Amino acid sequence: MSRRPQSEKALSAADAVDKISNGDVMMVGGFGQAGTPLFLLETLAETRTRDLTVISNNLGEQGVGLGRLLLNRQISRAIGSFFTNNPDAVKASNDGEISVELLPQGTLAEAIRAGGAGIPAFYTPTGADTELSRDKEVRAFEGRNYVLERALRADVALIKAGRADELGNLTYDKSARNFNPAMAMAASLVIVEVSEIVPVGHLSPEEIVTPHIFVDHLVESPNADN
Amino acid sequence: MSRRPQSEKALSAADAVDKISNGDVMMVGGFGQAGTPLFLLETLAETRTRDLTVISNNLGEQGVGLGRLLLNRQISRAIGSFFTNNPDAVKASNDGEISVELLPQGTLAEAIRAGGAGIPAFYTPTGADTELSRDKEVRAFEGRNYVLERALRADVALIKAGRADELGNLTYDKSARNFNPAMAMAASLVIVEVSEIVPVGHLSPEEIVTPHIFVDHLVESPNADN
Amino acid sequence: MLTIEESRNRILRRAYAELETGSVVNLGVGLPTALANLIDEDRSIHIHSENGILGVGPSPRSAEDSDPALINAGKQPVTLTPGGSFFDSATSFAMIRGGHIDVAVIGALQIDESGILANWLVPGENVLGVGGAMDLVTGAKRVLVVTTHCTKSGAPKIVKECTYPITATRPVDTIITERALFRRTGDGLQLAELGDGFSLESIYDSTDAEFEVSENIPVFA
Amino acid sequence: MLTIEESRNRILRRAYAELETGSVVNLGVGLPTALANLIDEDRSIHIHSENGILGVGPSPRSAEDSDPALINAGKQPVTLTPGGSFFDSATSFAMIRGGHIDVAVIGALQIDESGILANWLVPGENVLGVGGAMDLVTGAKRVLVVTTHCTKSGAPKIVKECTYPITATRPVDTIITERALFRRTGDGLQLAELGDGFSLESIYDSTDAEFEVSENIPVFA
Repeated sequence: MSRRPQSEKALSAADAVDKISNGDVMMVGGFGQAGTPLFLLETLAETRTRDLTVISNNLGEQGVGLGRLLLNRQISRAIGSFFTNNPDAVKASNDGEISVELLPQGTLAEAIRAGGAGIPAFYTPTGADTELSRDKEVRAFEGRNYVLERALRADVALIKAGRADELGNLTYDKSARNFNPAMAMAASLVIVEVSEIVPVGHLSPEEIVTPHIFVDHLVESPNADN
Repeated sequence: MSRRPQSEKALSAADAVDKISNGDVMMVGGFGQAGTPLFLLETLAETRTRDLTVISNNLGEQGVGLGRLLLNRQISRAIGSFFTNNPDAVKASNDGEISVELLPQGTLAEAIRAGGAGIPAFYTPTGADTELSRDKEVRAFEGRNYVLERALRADVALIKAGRADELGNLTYDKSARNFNPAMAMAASLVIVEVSEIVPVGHLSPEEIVTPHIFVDHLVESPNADN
Repeated sequence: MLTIEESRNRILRRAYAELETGSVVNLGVGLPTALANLIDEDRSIHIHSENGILGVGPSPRSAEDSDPALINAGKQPVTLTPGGSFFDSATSFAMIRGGHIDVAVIGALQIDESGILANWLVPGENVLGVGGAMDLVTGAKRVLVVTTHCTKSGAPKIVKECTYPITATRPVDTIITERALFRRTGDGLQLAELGDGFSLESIYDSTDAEFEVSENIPVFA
Repeated sequence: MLTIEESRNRILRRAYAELETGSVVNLGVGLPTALANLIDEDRSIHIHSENGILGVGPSPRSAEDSDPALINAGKQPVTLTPGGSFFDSATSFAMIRGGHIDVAVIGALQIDESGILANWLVPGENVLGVGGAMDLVTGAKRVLVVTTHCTKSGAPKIVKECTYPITATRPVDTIITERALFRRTGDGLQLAELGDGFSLESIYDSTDAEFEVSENIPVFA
């Protein structure tokens, strides 16, 4: 007889997003819709939570995911790498409704990793002597210029994993991994949308990508294959 | 019928260590003996290769692994975190036969990762305002002091993995993973001692820890369970 | 005149021939991603996608075969080749920035005569993103630009000096258009091949940059 | 007088009682690693080992059960608890430095009266290593020192000022010896508990550091 897995970290989506406060800095995992916690974002869009600073590679698509929060005017600031694919984001930026900070995608990923790894700042060759980093400190090492980039951290991260065990250990599904593991380490509160919660021991110690110590809450997605 | 896996990267231990030159900077994976490429090191100890700068957490144990290279006087410089457990290393350092640079273990690991990740330097709180970093640059961010640490790279890395597929994708065995994945990314030439080479497709895309692009040569260990 | 489709196919075929067997290649969003469908398995070219895939295979045969968790950097469904693997974004860009990608194939808005690329922002247009372009041009061992020779309005893309914001201070190595192939030699560009049907004169007319011309000029079709 | 074994066991028992259920604990090399054998499964305390393990279990029952690929930071064979996992050294120290470890239990050579620890180098002795101590003391949310009250020659380890090189500028939070438990309060140390059989007077005699004394002083055995 198999029992239904029960996790102390399991929460309804509504209870989970209730932990997000006005003005929070919020990381959101995903690249396009792969690995994006759409169920959590749709639930957050039903709340009155506002003035969020979002750190995410994209700002969703029109009316979907972060795109819906944007239309709801729940977002006041966004840090990411590629928002062009959401015309609403471009318009909101042009109209001054949101302030935007663009980072090269690799710098975004590394800054999030640094935030979780206790590294306050690092040097990267990417963007050196380009317009994108014109206000940033530049330093030469062995004759090559590098940009000083600061780590990113957040009050809360909404991420999407594949399977979780009851302790909160996570695996990911193919390219839906993307920004999720690094964000799980870089936020004070980590809420994870998962396809399935399995008993402890069902995930091999070698296949766990995000150990449970990074995970605060698990929310099962209603879409089995999402 | 199963065929015997054949990899274009497979090499004998002797041919593999023949690629190491006098004066090379050489990373060596492992923590204690777990994840240490002992077969490669024993083979290297049979050569006349000398004047090596070794980057490794430990300097082997007395007469074993790097400890044997040390007794052979093949090592002139060592960068690592904990050499105390090899009395020969302490003696060689006291006698001026090797020069030693000690780093906190986390700084060693992060510096190797940075070397592979194109990050020339990073700041860490570890060691700030202690004797170990007294000659290093210190900088305050938000009122806390951090040490500027430079990335580490090597001419060659000797690492130990669990299974490899024919392309050179690698998995690791339990805590034998340690420094090996980061070193695989931080050296110009990467030689891997493996327990077994399996056909392509036998490793799941999710369980591969080191993708094949980091691996130059595979050497099968004669000890099946080593 | 070539149709847009014919131009694209010619550029992709020529770019494909530039890739060495066994090499690790990142395909930029847009025209470059279509290269994945040309790869002959026997050549074992390994396609890297910056969202965390090594071993991108061709597009799935049908919509039912496509997996929303398996997309390329252009967010299109792809497949995985045998021996492929997945990793997170931080690791993926460690590969790129750390010099582990042999070739980045990437699009262009402008390339100047020293090989400097601008490909992320047209001032005044509604662009709010840079993506992975800066990391790729900075970090790949070799940068191969694939682009139409001129803009839609007929203006040269290969110019004396970029007027758009540059992507990196590191110059590109090879430029392939439907009309010509340029290689960077020293500080400048050298016209090395001509697209079938285009004269050297027509390249001078449609190119603002100064360039040298190699002694032999093969033609590609 | 307690034997060395009795002292060690007392220190470990008291340290174990300091750990909160559900917490993530790193055990330093030496005395602290023995704590792993005390953990009651029901308390679900998660032991982290900096060489890349979360979920370190007790020592294997026999030599045959031990796996050379499964060792702790002291290079002793260990087991893995259900739900445990493995990761590389860079990730392991990202956990430590990034503040994801609740408690570091660590040994000491000296602790000064502001809680600053020295535990890696005795000048003049043949020590050639620092290991993970600096990262742990710098990064863990709480640092708990376990140590005999005095050196083998009877000299106090809790001193006015460290004469050995310090491990970090971040002071420790709790010190447990066989004779006393100190907590850091503000800038100084407070004696909070006494080991059974030791008087307050005896602590003054064997401690060079100034310290406050709490109003109630429970005794631990």
